[in-house]
Amino acid sequence: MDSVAAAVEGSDSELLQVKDLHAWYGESHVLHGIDLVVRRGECVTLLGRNGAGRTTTLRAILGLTGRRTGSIRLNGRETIGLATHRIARLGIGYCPEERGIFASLTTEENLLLPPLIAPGGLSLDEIYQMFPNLLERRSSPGTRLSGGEQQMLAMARILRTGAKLLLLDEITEGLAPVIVQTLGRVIRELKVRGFTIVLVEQNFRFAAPLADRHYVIEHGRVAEVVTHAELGSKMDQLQEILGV
Amino acid sequence: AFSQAKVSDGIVKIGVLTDLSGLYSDLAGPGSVLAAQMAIDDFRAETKGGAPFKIEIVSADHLNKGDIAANRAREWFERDNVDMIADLVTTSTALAVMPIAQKLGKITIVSGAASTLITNEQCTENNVHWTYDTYALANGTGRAVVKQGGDSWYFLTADYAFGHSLEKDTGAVVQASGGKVLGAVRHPFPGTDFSSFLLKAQASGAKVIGLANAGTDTTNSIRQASEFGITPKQQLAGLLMFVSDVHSLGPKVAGGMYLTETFYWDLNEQTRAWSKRFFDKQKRMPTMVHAGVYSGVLHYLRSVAATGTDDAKAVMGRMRATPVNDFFAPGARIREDGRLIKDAYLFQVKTPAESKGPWDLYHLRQTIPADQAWQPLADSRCALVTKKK
Amino acid sequence: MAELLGITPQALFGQLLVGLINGSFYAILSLGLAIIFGLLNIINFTHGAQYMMGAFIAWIGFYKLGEWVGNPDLVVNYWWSLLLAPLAVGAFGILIEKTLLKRLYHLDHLYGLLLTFGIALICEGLFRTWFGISGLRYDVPAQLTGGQNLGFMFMPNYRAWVVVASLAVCFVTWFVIERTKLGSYLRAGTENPRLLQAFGINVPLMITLTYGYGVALAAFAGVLAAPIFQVNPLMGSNLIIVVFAVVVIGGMGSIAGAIVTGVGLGLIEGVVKSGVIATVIDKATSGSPIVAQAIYPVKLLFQPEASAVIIFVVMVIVLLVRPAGLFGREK
Amino acid sequence: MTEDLILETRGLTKEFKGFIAVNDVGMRIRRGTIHALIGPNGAGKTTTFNLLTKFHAPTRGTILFNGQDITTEKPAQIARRGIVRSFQISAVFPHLTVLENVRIALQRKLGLSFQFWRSERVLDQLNGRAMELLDAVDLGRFADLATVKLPYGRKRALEIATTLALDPEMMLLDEPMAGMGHEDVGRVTALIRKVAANRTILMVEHHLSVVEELGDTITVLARGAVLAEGTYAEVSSNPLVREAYIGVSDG
Amino acid sequence: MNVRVNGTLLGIALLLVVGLIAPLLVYPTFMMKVWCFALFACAFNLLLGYTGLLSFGHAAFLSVGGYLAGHACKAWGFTPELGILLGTCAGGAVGYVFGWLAIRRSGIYFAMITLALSQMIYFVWLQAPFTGGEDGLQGVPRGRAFGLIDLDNIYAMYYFVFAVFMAGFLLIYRTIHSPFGQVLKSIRENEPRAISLGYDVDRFKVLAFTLSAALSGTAGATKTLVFQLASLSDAHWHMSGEVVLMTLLGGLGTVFGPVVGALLVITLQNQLPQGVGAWVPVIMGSIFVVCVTAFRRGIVGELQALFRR
Ligand SMILES: Nc1ncnc2c1ncn2[C@@H]1O[C@H](COP(=O)(O)OP(=O)(O)OP(=O)(O)O)[C@@H](O)[C@H]1O
Ligand SMILES: Nc1ncnc2c1ncn2[C@@H]1O[C@H](COP(=O)(O)OP(=O)(O)OP(=O)(O)O)[C@@H](O)[C@H]1O
Ligand SMILES: [Mg+2]
Ligand SMILES: [Mg+2]
Repeated sequence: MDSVAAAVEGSDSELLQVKDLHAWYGESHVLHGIDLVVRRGECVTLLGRNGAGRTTTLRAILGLTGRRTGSIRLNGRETIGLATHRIARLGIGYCPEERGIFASLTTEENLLLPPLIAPGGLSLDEIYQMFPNLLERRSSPGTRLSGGEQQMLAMARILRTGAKLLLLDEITEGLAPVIVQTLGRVIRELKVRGFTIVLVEQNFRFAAPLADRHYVIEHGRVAEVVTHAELGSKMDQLQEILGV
Repeated sequence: AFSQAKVSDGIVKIGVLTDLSGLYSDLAGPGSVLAAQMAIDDFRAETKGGAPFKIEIVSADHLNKGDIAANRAREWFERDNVDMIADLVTTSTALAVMPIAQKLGKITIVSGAASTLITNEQCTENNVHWTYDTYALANGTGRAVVKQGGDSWYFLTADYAFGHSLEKDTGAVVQASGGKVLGAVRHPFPGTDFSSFLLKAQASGAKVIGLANAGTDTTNSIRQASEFGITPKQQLAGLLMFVSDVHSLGPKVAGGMYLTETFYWDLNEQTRAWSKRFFDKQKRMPTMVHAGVYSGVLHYLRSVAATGTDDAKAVMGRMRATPVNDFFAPGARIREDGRLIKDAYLFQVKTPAESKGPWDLYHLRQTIPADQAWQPLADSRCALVTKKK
Repeated sequence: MAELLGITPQALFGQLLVGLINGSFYAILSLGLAIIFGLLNIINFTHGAQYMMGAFIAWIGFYKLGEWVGNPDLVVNYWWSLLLAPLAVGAFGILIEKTLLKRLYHLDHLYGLLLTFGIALICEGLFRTWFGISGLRYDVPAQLTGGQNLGFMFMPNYRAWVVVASLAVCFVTWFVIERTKLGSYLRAGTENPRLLQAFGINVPLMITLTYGYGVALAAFAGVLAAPIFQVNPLMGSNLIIVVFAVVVIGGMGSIAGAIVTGVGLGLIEGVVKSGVIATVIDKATSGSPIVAQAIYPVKLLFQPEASAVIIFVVMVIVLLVRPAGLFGREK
Repeated sequence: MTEDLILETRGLTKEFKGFIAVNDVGMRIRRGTIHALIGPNGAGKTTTFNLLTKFHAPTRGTILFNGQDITTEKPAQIARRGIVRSFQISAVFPHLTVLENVRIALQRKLGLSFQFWRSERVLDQLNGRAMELLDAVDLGRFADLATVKLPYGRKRALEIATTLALDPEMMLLDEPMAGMGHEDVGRVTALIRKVAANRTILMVEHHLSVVEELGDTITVLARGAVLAEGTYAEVSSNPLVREAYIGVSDG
Repeated sequence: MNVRVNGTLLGIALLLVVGLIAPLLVYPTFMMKVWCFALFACAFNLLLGYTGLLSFGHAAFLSVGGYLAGHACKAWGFTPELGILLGTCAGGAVGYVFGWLAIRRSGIYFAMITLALSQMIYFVWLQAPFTGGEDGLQGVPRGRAFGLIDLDNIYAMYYFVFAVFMAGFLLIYRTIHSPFGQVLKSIRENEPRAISLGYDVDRFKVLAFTLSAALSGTAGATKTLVFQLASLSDAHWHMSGEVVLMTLLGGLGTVFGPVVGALLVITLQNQLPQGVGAWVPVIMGSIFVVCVTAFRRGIVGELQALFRR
């Protein structure tokens, strides 16, 4: 039912629309005019070399960088002037590159931490089913988990909140291949459930089959947009830019 | 006989070095500066047509710290040609400034500081200890309290030189008058909570708890003693209390206590007249320190005028040779060790029923004559005295 | 038994009770510091000044406010002060946070220490110029005058109230932080405020209110202290360094730790002040002068006069044995 | 028993409050090889590293380095013995220049680091060697740049150069490729191969292609214990390993 | 690089000229005080500016140097240079112990621990038999430097103090630019990495702390000779705050900043107390607030930034 609703809405509206986004860290100008569009229920990836500005794009959407200019519309609403927590409340779940697990909270407290911002999130049981490791270590302090376990936790906790737009940064980093496969399945399932996903990935082989569209970022600009269908024909070009 | 040329640069410059902002600013501080100014005014009036030399006054805050006092004194003497420094509220500042003055040929008139060190081990030729000292306090209050039946003592002592010396002096007096000293507890300085020390004093069972401390330490101890129900079962003796402390405690808390001072505004016609002038400007009654500063400065100026020079040796000689003549210390003399010898007074604080106004605080219980009030010269440890012997 | 130790039980228990009272001040102040440190990562050097301001506001409300506003009948009594002074000082704290501290979050935390040190100097200096330094009297509220004869000592009612009130406030604070959702936000915000905000929580507001609350705790302690100690511009700066040592001993790891350490150290001070330990050492070594000689420096530390340093000594020992503090988390 | 072992662990165990993270691990690392440590998340790889470099104390077991028991030594001692680790998060001195970063590492051997009365010019003698190392990782032209300004992959390269400056007998690399772009992965792999000549490397890595290419011996950990050991081919065909780690349909 | 070195040389030359002619223009005792505090601030800067350790208890070392040198000169008849040497060593020794204890924690904790330890020293001075407690150690003789130069002559004393300052200053300058200084910088930047390179970081920190404390002891000893007394205010935590202020105001981590800062703060203190009394802490506090919020590079730091542009 969810997916039907998503499909209906998705047909007419763009969930996220970024125009001419510039962002700075202190003095250094990192994003030089990013443009991208994500429709409801889509999965898009941001590809690029290290330091190209993909993480910064996600952070800028949430207002976590220093100064930023341009336009970021969520559901048609301009958010560039809003404080971070207000933007998040509009329905964004963010899984940061550095994971950001809280040491003073247990695994379960970490899971329960992000407030529910909309109905329709996964239940705790569903989450534990998805990531059995977490169930086993549920009462252990968050940062005592292994690197990979922390990665799962970071991903899992935003699924509960009901946020429909997920910004996922390098979620496969440091994960065992088995888990990476699991994550692939999770993302497919999320898409089916109507989540919209922006994925920053190094692991092109992971991202390629999942995404509807790929944005290639270079020096803080969108250098190329490749749709799923064009993937075959543009492979060479991608290879050159990304060194895949 | 006066020749202007003998006064260095034609100006007699008086520095009032005092506590302008701290713990003792009420009992000395701005009031001391005012008192010095009043002395200058009165001296000018005396010499009619204005003084035969220019008089200037400077003042500074020594923040009760020896180093700051020494620093400032050195600067005043070396750079600004100050001739005499008055007040010096804490023992530490007095002891820091005295040797500098001695070395540079200048004069100090200590009013605020209490320790008998000033006229004993650390005495100097160019210094007068004007107003009071721990010996006189101990002698007055200690003896009186023993006489009233308070013959077993326990001390609550501020843990530094001044407190130690007050404790020692009082203990000696108590024993000499037939009392017993059961012990002492020393509290950190400045103290905040005295309850635990008071409890020890209470446990000692002594009839009298002697407060060998000063300022807020004393007032705090007194209030907490009443809070813990120690008074009135046991009696407190404030060994160094100024009228300003009693004023802030109020007769309700302090009523009935004995204390020794060398001055009280309501002693006689002259003291009342002078104090009223002081009160009009300062909105508080003068303490003995204020009166002492006035008296010292006036005596100094008269001696300068009489000798026609501001040379320390000459002026000091003159100061020692002539008796003081004012409301504070009529007829008093300066002893070899630098001690001003005058009467002291034993007071008892009025109870709320007896007190008729915010500053009506003391009954005069006894005048301690000058020859009994101070440490006998025979006991002196001052080199100026012992050398002669 | 205490009699055997050469000291009456009265004296010992009396000192312990006094220690408990001091301990509750340590607890409530170190708790405030710990909360602020937790979320803002700043050691609030102004804490002592804010404690002092709490006391002063109570004093002003009682003795001066009426005069100032030209209505001598207006008196803010103790109980209202207990509520209003924390609010006022808390508001002042919020102002500081909003205007000054806020600018420092992206910098090394040491700047926060320096800034609050500067503010402490200013506050103290201002109150010194306005009110002098000789200390002002604040009377115990009528409802709490007098005391109970506990047999071994006379316990002033007011002091008993101080212990009860401060421990109650500490407990409530502990409960909120350790046992509620709000508390888990606080703990998370302590570690990574930006991320917490990215989850949709209004972290800047949380930080502001936390600082306000921590400061209000200090002011609350100040009002409690006013009738015990004189109201004095320097009352806080003398206390705050001891509280810093308490914080180092407890470690900032846990709220409960701050409370327990505070109370515990107050009691230790009490024991030292009673002289019990020094007496015990005397007794134990009375047989052999050589041992007595050898142990003399140790004994010095337990002389009643040494109560001012005993907390620092404990701090050194704790640092040697458990650098992270008794309740601190190892990093 | 004729193998030339540089590092050996016997019964190495680490418990965290009742949770056994590393369980009775015996590893034998031969001199001059690249030894890879792989395993599922939470298997205890990082913990093993921490035990070897003394960032944690083992609960039980011994660690032998060149036949000597080093179980109770301190981190800095371990480093001076010639075991140097890299961090999972990049570790450079951001406000020193690239050259100075390397020189700090070279400087220790000179033995004058406590000499606060000498001019820093005595350090210029190290510049040549430092440049050599930088050139080896292709950073020569950045020598005078402040290190903050380097992109991520180059920082990793710098870190390796710094580590090499210590001329360690043994290098421990924890996920050297984590977060690295593909072009960097290739370069760093080549770099590791290059520096592996005449030293021993122990690495944790999740990029199987890298493990395949570099690893002479591979130890697979699972749930704190050794699951399998052998060459890549042996290990990757082990069904237990496939199930626990690699997954069914990789590639 | 070259420009910077020349700038430093120029600065040192300027310092020398100012130092040599100052007593002709300004009251010499005032300048002696400035040099003592400048040395103190430079020593402090070695620790905070170049090692990244904020000690909030540096007053302890100033007072250790001051009291011991004072006592030695007064009671044991030490010559001034021996007194200063003793003060230096004593400051260093106490600094070693403090450092050894305090490095167990870092950051803010470090600051709080040093503060608490220095408060302990304060109580020691309060109680110790030879310090005169609240009264201070009074009447320290200036004596004859090297048995020859009579320091009761104000100019002789001045140049003696200036020489001590310059020696300390140059030593600090050298330390910053030594192999040791390089390691300190790397520790400040990334401590775990420095450990993993095999540096026993704690020993470096302790040595830096000891050096800084020893030079603070030098400053304290010299100050005692200048004023002929040592007092508790040297050990009070306000003094520790003051040295932070001097360093911050002048420019943290700059060679000349602490000197400029000391000059300003001392001038301010000397000008203000006449009449304004309790406003001194208010003004000092305000400077702190301004420095921290708006002016973090300090005067020298801002000037450098200006020139580099
Ligand atoms: N906090 C920061 N301060 C200053 N510069 C930063 C900061 N974070 C990132 N940068 C710089 O911004 C640029 C873009 O960084 P970003 O993290 O967005 O890259 P990325 O594409 O996500 O690469 P990566 O694969 O390293 O995550 C880089 O050059 C980086 O050095
Ligand atoms: N300090 C600690 N306290 C408690 N448990 C810990 C601690 N450190 C690690 N663990 C637990 O030990 C297990 C092994 O952790 P370790 O970090 O060694 O895994 P790993 O093999 O490196 O995994 P990954 O590949 O995900 O980084 C994990 O389950 C983790 O939760
Ligand atoms: Mg990134
Ligand atoms: Mg790991």
